[in-house]
Parts: sequence; structure tokens; C-alpha cells
Amino acid sequence: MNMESTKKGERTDIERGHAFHLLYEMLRIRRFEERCAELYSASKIRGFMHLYVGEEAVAVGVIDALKPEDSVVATYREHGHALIRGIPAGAIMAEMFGKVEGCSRGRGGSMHLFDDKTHFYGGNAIVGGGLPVAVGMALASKMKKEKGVTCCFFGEGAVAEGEFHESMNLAALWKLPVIFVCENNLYAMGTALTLSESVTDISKKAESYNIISDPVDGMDVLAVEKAAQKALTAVRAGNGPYFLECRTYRFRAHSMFDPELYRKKTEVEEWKKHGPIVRFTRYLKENDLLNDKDLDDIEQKIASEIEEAVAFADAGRPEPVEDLTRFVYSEGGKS
Amino acid sequence: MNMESTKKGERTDIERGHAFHLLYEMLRIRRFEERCAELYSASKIRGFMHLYVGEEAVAVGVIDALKPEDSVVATYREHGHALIRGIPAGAIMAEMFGKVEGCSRGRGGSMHLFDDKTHFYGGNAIVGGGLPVAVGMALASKMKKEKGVTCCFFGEGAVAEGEFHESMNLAALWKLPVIFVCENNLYAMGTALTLSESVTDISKKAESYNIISDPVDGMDVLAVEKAAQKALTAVRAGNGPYFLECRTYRFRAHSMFDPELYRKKTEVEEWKKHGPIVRFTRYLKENDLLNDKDLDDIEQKIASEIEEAVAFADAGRPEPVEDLTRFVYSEGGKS
Amino acid sequence: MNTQDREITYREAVREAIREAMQKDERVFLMGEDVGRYGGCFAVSKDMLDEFGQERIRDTPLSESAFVGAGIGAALGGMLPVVEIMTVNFSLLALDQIVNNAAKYLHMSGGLFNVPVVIRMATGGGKQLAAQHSHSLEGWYAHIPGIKVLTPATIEDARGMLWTALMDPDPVLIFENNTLYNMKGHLPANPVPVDIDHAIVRRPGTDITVITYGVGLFKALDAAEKLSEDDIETEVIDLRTLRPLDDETFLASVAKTHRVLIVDEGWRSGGISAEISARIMERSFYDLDAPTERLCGVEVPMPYAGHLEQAALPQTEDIISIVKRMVKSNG
Amino acid sequence: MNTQDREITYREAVREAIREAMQKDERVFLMGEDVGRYGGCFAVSKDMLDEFGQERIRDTPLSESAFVGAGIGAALGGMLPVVEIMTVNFSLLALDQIVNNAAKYLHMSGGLFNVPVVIRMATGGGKQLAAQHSHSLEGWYAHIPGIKVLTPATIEDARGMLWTALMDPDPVLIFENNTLYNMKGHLPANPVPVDIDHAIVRRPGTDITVITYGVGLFKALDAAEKLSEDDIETEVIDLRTLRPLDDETFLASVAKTHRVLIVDEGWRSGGISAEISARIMERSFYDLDAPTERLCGVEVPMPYAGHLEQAALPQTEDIISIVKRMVKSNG
Ligand SMILES: Cc1ncc(C[n+]2csc(CCOP(=O)(O)OP(=O)(O)O)c2C)c(N)n1
Ligand SMILES: Cc1ncc(C[n+]2csc(CCOP(=O)(O)OP(=O)(O)O)c2C)c(N)n1
Ligand SMILES: [Mg+2]
Ligand SMILES: [Mg+2]
Repeated sequence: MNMESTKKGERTDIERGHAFHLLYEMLRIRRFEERCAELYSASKIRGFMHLYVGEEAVAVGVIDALKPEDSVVATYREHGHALIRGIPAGAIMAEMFGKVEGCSRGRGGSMHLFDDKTHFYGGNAIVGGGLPVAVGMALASKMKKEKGVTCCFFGEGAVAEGEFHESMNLAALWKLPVIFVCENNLYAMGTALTLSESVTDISKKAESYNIISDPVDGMDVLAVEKAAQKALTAVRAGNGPYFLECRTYRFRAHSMFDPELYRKKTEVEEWKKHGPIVRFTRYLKENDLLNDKDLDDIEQKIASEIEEAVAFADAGRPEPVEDLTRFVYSEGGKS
Repeated sequence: MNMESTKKGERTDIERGHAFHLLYEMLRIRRFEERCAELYSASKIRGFMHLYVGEEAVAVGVIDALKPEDSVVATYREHGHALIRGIPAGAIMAEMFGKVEGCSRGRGGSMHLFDDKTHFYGGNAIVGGGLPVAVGMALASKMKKEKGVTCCFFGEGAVAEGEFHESMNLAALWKLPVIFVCENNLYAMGTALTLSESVTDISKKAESYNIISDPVDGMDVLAVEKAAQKALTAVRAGNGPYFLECRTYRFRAHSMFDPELYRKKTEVEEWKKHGPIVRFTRYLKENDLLNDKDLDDIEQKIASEIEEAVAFADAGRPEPVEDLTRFVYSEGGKS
Repeated sequence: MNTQDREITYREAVREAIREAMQKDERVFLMGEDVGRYGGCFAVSKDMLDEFGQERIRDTPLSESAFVGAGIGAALGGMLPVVEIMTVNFSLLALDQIVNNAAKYLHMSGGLFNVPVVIRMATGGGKQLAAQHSHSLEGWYAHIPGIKVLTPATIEDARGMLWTALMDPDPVLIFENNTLYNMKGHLPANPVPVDIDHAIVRRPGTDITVITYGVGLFKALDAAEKLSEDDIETEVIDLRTLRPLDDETFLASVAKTHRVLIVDEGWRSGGISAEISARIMERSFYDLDAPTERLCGVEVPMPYAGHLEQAALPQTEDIISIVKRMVKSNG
Repeated sequence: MNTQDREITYREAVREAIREAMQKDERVFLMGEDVGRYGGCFAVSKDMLDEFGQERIRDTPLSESAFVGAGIGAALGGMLPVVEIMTVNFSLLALDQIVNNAAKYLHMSGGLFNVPVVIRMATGGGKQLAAQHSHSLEGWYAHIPGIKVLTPATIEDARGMLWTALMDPDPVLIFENNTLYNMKGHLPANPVPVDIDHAIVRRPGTDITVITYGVGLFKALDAAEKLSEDDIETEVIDLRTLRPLDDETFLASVAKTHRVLIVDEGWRSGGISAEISARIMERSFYDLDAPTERLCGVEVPMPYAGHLEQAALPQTEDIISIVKRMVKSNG
């Protein structure tokens, strides 16, 4: 089931509660990040910060299909993934505020959100750097005969890195339970896909490793969810890795420093019209699954969650400077 | 024209002189390396030494199709390539003896043969390490509007390296005049292709970069030559890179230290029956292009070239120890 | 090119240097991630794509190893490439090419093939970019024979070193500290190529020598200014080039001041400061009135939190207090 | 496991260590290029494929970055991987994974995720393998906080350090000098895990301290033996672990002998010897009767020719002559 295949008014079998949930989660990311942008301007958040605005359907669709025993490896553009996977908004916000209450104690910041409870193995700030690690985590699952699947997110820019190639081959060769999710938003910073790949049909790459691949409309949360479920079923069945290319678009600048000289405003505007949230909202309304009041309720709930998160972060404490050299090596305990 | 397509006694249009030349060059490599093996046992040659025995048709077929303005980037298994490209046998032997008269002054040894006159940019001992450099040399040719093509040799083991992937993409993206010659001898040291690649049809890899590719029987010197000519014509026409997979086999150990535990003697024996030299010799004889006397003449000529080379190397002098720190930085002269 | 004294930023100085080189010599081109359409991740190459076209301002895919290697190959092929690696942090992906190819071709070929490539990259912490994005590895690179390592600190050096580097027949790495791009400073009329063979005394002094480079220079000069109020005269040496290291300049200073503090932002153990200290030990031991000290980056992956990051980096105040302690000590 | 004193080779010691670890703990596995069918490029893992099967003796493709990263991931996932990189020369291809991931996860995650991976590799020159295959970079690696760097020199350490490393919660790199594999030596009965936190005095002496590690140890011991004939008593310290460095052991020795020579095969500038010299400068300056000296690898890419290679490496004779000169000098 996806949005493309159902027309206005047509009967849809999406469950109302689930639809709400998906919309809610996408909006939660969106509002959270809009708040982050303000807080960045207010100098509460510093360093590099990469917003996911426009791409929410990907994280929501994929991560919703994961089970608790699965693991996630993400990039520096991972606020959304962290939120959806279940890291409390307060812990994420506190992290960006550089507070001890942050999910990485304020040591990581926006690009390095970590959480053990939800098996969230971090934002990785080196493009392509997470792929080999994800392969290794999948290898551990396989060797330990555990059920978990490792879900590895990365941008289309990472496809040019040697580590992409090595990781795809290794995962396929060893038939590892890993799902590679390529968030193809058409740009790597200011470099358009056509300038980075001789073959721009990314999902084709998977063939040369004998990995099953699906390109999916990354602006359609239902399509993403469906594709992710299909992929995960295959991976869980022991068929080895799966490659999911989610075609999407980033509505905002690459980071907070990007003057966006490399693309036209009109291009961005055009994409925004088909944004994952407007589109899904319209779809739900047209199918009488959502009304304005519902939306208000959702927005309000989200707003208060975010304000609580900000308050939590604000109230947090900076780590004492005396602790500077902690976490270089483990404290006590052997492995 | 290749050996497959002509049967015993069938008329062949291969020119006798050229046929002689090809056989001569293959035999030259073979005898030279057999001598090297002896000299290694005699401790005249030290370090790592990788013999090309069994694979001669590849270097001969490809390099014969090159022009003087073209450049060659090779691997540590490059005695053959260096010889055929025109580095004097004496200079190569002296190099392996560690003498100043060596083509790299004895600084490089077996794995690092270099020559400016023939644009031989060395053996490279890091698997995959030559590919980016070859891409850059091709870029220089293109930017300078020069005609030269860069010819880059590497083994199938290198295909798993990230640098392979990055280089293929870059060359294709920028339509560079480079020909990638993969010497697929089925093993990377002791690792069989099936253990290193999820897709063992190497030439398929080229597709995902939009590079034209040809698998060719690397034991058939005529087929290699023909494929190389076709490839070079395409590259010279400005159509961007070309990928040539030459399917071959290494008859001897990976290096002088390899006990060859990873493959059966019978497998090697089977391949030897179809060796490039026995096969081409048989073919020429069957087509009345060669008789035993010719062969004797060739062997004799080669033998004396090699003995001269050994004598030259033996008579060479070791570099004075006072010169140890030379060639870390250029002496005098700006670029 | 410019006939007047001017105030410009470090960023502009680097940009002018690249532009001038490209105008002067056809063989020069710039290649790297986002150098073109984006204008360079630190806006160094802004507008250059329009001026020089996409052949010479060459956007690359995210393939550090391949495009650095391609720079090496292009240099072998007769070009004079300026390869930009966005930041030192990503250079690790290209390290094999730098160490095994760039630094080795000349030697492996017995002197036949030199590699006139210039590789520029931003370096350093200080911007809350956290552990993977805040390395100061220039001192680490200085361990590798066959390459040269430059660390322009001043506007003039940023402006003048590139040409010298390009004219050098061997591979040169230029490290630009990322906190300097916005720094304004004075550029004399008609800038000339800068000597890269010598360190330079940026401030003469008699009581102690502070040896540093890059962003450390400004902290040291600042500290020297303040120490001067307490009648402590600090000699400040800017190394400029970390490999090959110009011993003579700093050893001469040691002979004069008899006390040395070395300041660098890289991790302490095995950093460039250790090398300098060891050389002073070996060649100026009897000149010393007190043991040479080091003020370096604290040995921790860089924390994101601003106060921790600042605590991990050498600060002007640290220099002041160490110098005060050191000049009091008796030899 | 073995209840008798034995003569075995370094290679066998490493093999036994791996075997024992694999037998003791299911989480341990070996992964790397040619560790299985080929038996390891230095024959360390010969026959282990038969014993443990291909899941646990895992041949990898030539993909250094991916399989080192996979080792890190597997460690995060609860395994105890022993990743073999054939030689240090190829580790440059995996450096991003080592520096940006292995060394940083614990910190970036604020202490949540430690990475108990062990990465073994051969290191060193001396076998005429030329410029790209003769690096001694263990001292260089020691610059990186977050990893530990071990350099077992003796049979006992080769036998005992692996288990200690595996039980360490953090990433440990083990460098095995390629010229040691054939060395024979004595292994006491019932080998025990080896302390990796401390350097060790391998030979007591009173006149001078030679600090070294790895293959340098044997050259130093050799030299000490010969020097003893001239009544010069050399204390020889084996560092064993280059990061974290155990200062106390060598500083105590300095306090006793007042003279120090540091010997390592890595390039001189910015090597581990510089760090040791700097620490002695800082903490034992007033104990010294003469400046600390360094005997290191000559700063040249390694030449193939045997006589040049030997000239580029520290030799026993060099140690002897430097020590003789040093003990004669007056403080
Ligand atoms: C190895 C490496 N090179 C360069 C960078 C700088 N950089 C950060 S994000 C980015 C673009 C990545 O694009 P993509 O993979 O498409 O992900 P997106 O940002 O679009 O989500 C670049 C070049 C980096 N972090 N790591
Ligand atoms: C990056 C790197 N990893 C490992 C090695 C060790 N090594 C040398 S040759 C070789 C096998 C390469 O196989 P292939 O590319 O197929 O070439 P072949 O030797 O078969 O010609 C290996 C693993 C190396 N030299 N470089
Ligand atoms: Mg992208
Ligand atoms: Mg092979």
C-alpha cells in the first residue's frame, strides 16, 4: 500500500491509528528540528548541525519497521532517526546543548547521538564511515545466532566512497543481516548526484554485489514503510543484505553554514510541494482519516514535548572540566 | 582474430613476423623469470618477488597495442610488463640485484620498476594503489589535450578495494583516457575469487560505472591483443575509460614464500596444459608459421639476452652508503 | 597583482593565492569536494568556478583516496594540481595515497619521478565539531619523509606559501587552521612568494622562547604582549614548516633565552612538540636554564561541549602562567 | 595448556595465543586477509582453519577499511574479534576506521559504547621489501588517544599479551615485528596473561639506560652484552606498550643511570623516541648527566638494496659506539 496507488476518496486499508502514528512521528521530527534551528540561531546549539527537514518519511518509514532487537547506525543527519528510534527528545536536546544529561553526555553533540537501550549506534560524521561498522554488527548477530538486523543509513554522497563498495561486497559475500538505506536527496553538500556518480541510478549499484535492491519514493511514508518491511522480511529470513534506495530531498541547507549556491530556489520550492508531510496529510484528509482538529491535537502534543525537551536541556548541567579526560579509555571493568 | 576462432590448418591472416614477435615476447618473459627464480634461490635477488609465469599473454597482448606516448601503471607482479614495454632486461635485473645500474637505481627492487623513457610508472606494491594514480595521469593527458592513454594493470584481488570503486567512478564520470586491465588469475595470494567477491563475474562490475567492459581469454595472446586494440581505439576516440578483464592463471606460487596450500596441484597442472605459450606455439606450428628451428633460434636469442642481463647486473655497483638519504626530496631544480 | 597595502582575511589571502597561481600557470588547477558549485566548504574558492570553469575548478565525488591519488597522478603527468581535502579529518581516507605514493615515488624510482602536488586542508579544533571533526594532525604528518608540511599562520604566509609550494618539485601539504579563515590582517603591497625553508621570529624577546605555529602563534603573541607588562620578554617563533623542521632558528633562540615552551594544539604524546623538545635536548642541552616544556592539546578525542573543548586546547592564559613559572625557576 | 618449559618460535607463540583465546572464549574469532586457506601470510594461523572452521577463521577480501571496520562493529556487537592486517603498511587504508571509529566510539557516546577489538599486524623493515612494505609505524600510532599500542618483543609477551588485550575493554593494536617470527626462545610452563601496563627492565645496569621495544630489544641486549666486556653496564628497558607509555619505569632508571639512549626503528622525527626524550626532559632533567640521545630509523623511504636498508636501520654496533661515547661524556 502506498499513496501513489490510492486515489482521492478511494477506500484505504491503512489503519487510522497507524496513520496517525506515522504522521505524528514525521511532524515530531519536523517541529523538533525547526526548534533546533531557532536554538542554533540563539547559540544554544553549536558546531555542525544538519537538518533532516523534507526527508522525514525515510526515517519514520524504515525505523517503524524495525524491532527492538535491531540496531541502527546513522549519519550526522540523524536527529530524526534518534527520535523515532526512541531516544527521548530531552536527551537529544540536552546533547546538543552540551549537557551531561545528553544521550552522549554532551560529548557528542548533534552529529553523535548514541543510545544503548535502543541500540542506536550513533551518528557518524565521516561520510561512509558507518557502513563497515554496520557490517560488523550484522556479522556479530549472525555469529551469535541472534535475530537482530542492523539498519544502516547513509546519503547518496557516501556511495562514491570506497567504504561503500567494500562494505556492500563484504555483506553480500557473507550474507549478513544488514539493510543498507541510502537516503538519496540528490545532493552531497553542494555536489549534485550527476557530479558524483557516473551512474546516477543508485539502486543499480547493488546488482554488482548481488544485493537485492529497491528504489522507493522516499517522500511517501507508506511506500517507504512497505519497502522496509519487505526488505526486513528478506533479511530476517537469512537471505543476506538488502539495499533500499529512498529517493528524497532536503528542503533546507546542508548544514547551518551553507549559502545554497548550488541549487535554485525554484527547485527547492517544487520539491516542497511534494513534501512527505503535506502529502501524507492531504492523503489522510482526502481519505477522511484526519481532520483539522486531529492535526491541532497532534501539533499541540508535539509542541509540549519539545518545550519540555528544551526545558530539560536548559536545566541540564555542563560536565565538570575536571572530567575532561574521561571516556578515552573504559573505566574499570574488563570486557 | 584469436586462437579460438581458427582451427588447425585453417588459413590464418596473422602475419608471420608479428606472430614471431608475440611468441618471442612471451618466451622472453618466461625465460627471464625462470632465471629470476634461480637467482632468487641463489640469493642474488631478495625481498618479495612475484612471478608472472602463466600470465604472459596479458602483458604482451595489451602492451603491444600501446603507443610510445601511452603510460603504464603496473603492480608488484610487473617484470613482464616492464620487459615488454621496453625497459632493458639488464636494467631490470640490475634493479633486482640492488645495483645503481638498475632502472630504479636499486632503490625499488622487483616490486618497483620505473622508467621515464617508456613512461613506465612503476610497480606499485599496495594492492589497488596504482588505480587512482592512473586516473590522475589520464586526467593530465586530457587536460593537456595530449593523446596518450594510461594503461593500468591490477589483479582481481584489487577489485575488492575501495580504491577500485572510487577510481572506476572517477574515470567514468570524467571520461578519462584510461584502460583498466584486470588480470584475473583467480587468486589473490591464497584467496580464491569466490571468497573475495560476491559477484565473481568481474567484468560485470564495470556496468555499474557505465564503463564498457570485455572479458577476454587471457591465455590467448591474439584474443588479448585484439581486445586491447578495440579498447584502445575506443579510449583514444575520447569515449572515456575501458575495462578489460583478462582471465588467466598464475602457474607458480604467489611469491617466493608461498607454500600453495590453497589450491590443488591438479588444478595448476590442468591450467598449465592451456598455458599461453604452449597454446600459441601449438597454434603457430599447426598453421605452419613456426618450426622447431625457429623456436630454437628464439630460445637462443633470449638466452643470450638474459645472460647478458645477468652479467650486466652482476657487474653493477651497489650505491654508496653515503648516498642513503638521497631521493627523499628532489635535488635542485624546481618543477 | 595588488599594488596597495590592504586589510584582508585569511580566507581571501588563500583565495588570492590560488587565483594568482591559476592565472600564472596553466598547469595549476584546483580539485576537491565542493570546491566548485558550493564555493568551497570554507568559501575559499567562491566564484572561482565562474572565473576558471569546471575543468580547472573541479568538483569531485566523495572519494578522498581516488582524488588525492588522481592529484598525484596528474602531477606525475605534468600538471600542478592543488588538491583540497575539506579537512584533515577526511585525509585519513587518503593516507595510503599520501604516504605510499606521494611520499615514495621519487625514492622508489631512484629519482626518476617527482610528484609536484600540493594538498591543502583545513585543520584544528575550536568550533565544537566534536571528536571526528576536530583533529590537529599536521604534526603527525610531519613524521613522513618525502612530503613537506606547511602551516601558514599569517595572512602573508597564507597568501605567499602556495606559490612556493607549487614550485616545489615534491609533494607539499598545506594545513590551514579552520579558526583562522575569518581573521583579518595586513597584506603588504605586491605580495611575494614566501620562503618555506625557515622558521621565523615573530617577536623578539630575551627571557624565554615560545615555539609554535598556526593558530598557536596568535595565542603566543597575545601572551607575550601581556607578559611584557610584567617585564617578561618572550621571543615567539613561528615554525611555519613542520617538515623539514628548521632547527637553526629555534636553537639560536634557545642559546639566547635559555628557556623554551612549545605550544601546539595537537595531542601531546608523539606530537611535533615532542620532536622539538628532543632536538633541543640533543643540541642545546647545555644552553638550557630549565627543562623545555610543552603545552599541547589534551589527550582526549575532542568533546563537543564548548567548555570542555576550550579546556582541551592550549589557551593564552595557560601560556602566561607556564611562562611565569618557568622564568622564575632557576637553572 | 602446556605444563613444560619449551623452546618455541615467536610465530608459534602468537599462534598458541590465538588458539588458546579461541578455545577459551567463543566470542573470539580471527579475521583478515589469507588467515585461513593460506595459513596467514607469516604462517601464524596455519592449520587453524581446520581446527576452528571458516566462521571463526575468516578469510576476507582485500578490503582493509571494511574488515577493520567490521571488526569494530563486531566488537560493538558483543564479539571479541582479532583482526589481522597483514602488515602495518596496509593499515593506512583502514586508518579512518581505527582513528575515527575504534578510538572514538567510547568518547563520542559519553562512555556508552566501548570497542573491545584487537588488531594485530606485522611491522618493521629488514627484509628488503622496499619503500611501501617496510614501515615501522607503531610509534606513530601511539599518538592516538583511545587506542592502546602493544609491541611484544619476547616469546613470552607474544604468547601472553593477546589474552590481556582481548580482555581489555578498549581497542588494542598489537605490532609484531616481521623479523621476529622465526626467533626461537624459551617459554615457561603454564604461560600466563602478560601485564600490558608496564615497561620492564630486561637487563639491569648502572652506567646508562637504553630504552627500546620490539626488535630493538635484541639489538640493545646484544650491545649491552658486548659493552659489559668493556665494563660498561647498560640497563635495557623494553617499553612493551607504546600507548599508554609507562613513564615511571624509565624515569626510575634515569634516576639511577643518568644517561639515556633511546632506540627505535621508526623514522626519527616525531617518532616514539622523541616523546620519550621529551618526557625525560620534563621530568628528569636534573637527573641527567648528558643529553638523552636517539638512535632511530634514518629518515628515508626504505631502499630495496640490502646494504642501504641495513644502513637505514639502527644496528647493534651503532648502539655500542653511541653508548661508549655517551658514558665518556661528563655531565
Ligand atoms: C569522508 C568525508 N568527506 C567529507 C565530509 C564532509 N561532508 C559532510 S556531509 C557531506 C555530504 C554528504 O552527502 P550525502 O552522503 O549525500 O548525505 P546528505 O548530507 O545529503 O544527507 C560532506 C561532503 C565528511 N564528513 N566525511
Ligand atoms: C592493500 C594491500 N593489502 C594486502 C597486500 C598483500 N598482498 C600482496 S599481493 C596480494 C594479492 C593480490 O591479488 P591480486 O590483486 O589478485 O593480484 P595477483 O597477485 O593475483 O596478481 C596481497 C593480498 C598488499 N600488497 N596491499
Ligand atoms: Mg545527499
Ligand atoms: Mg589475482
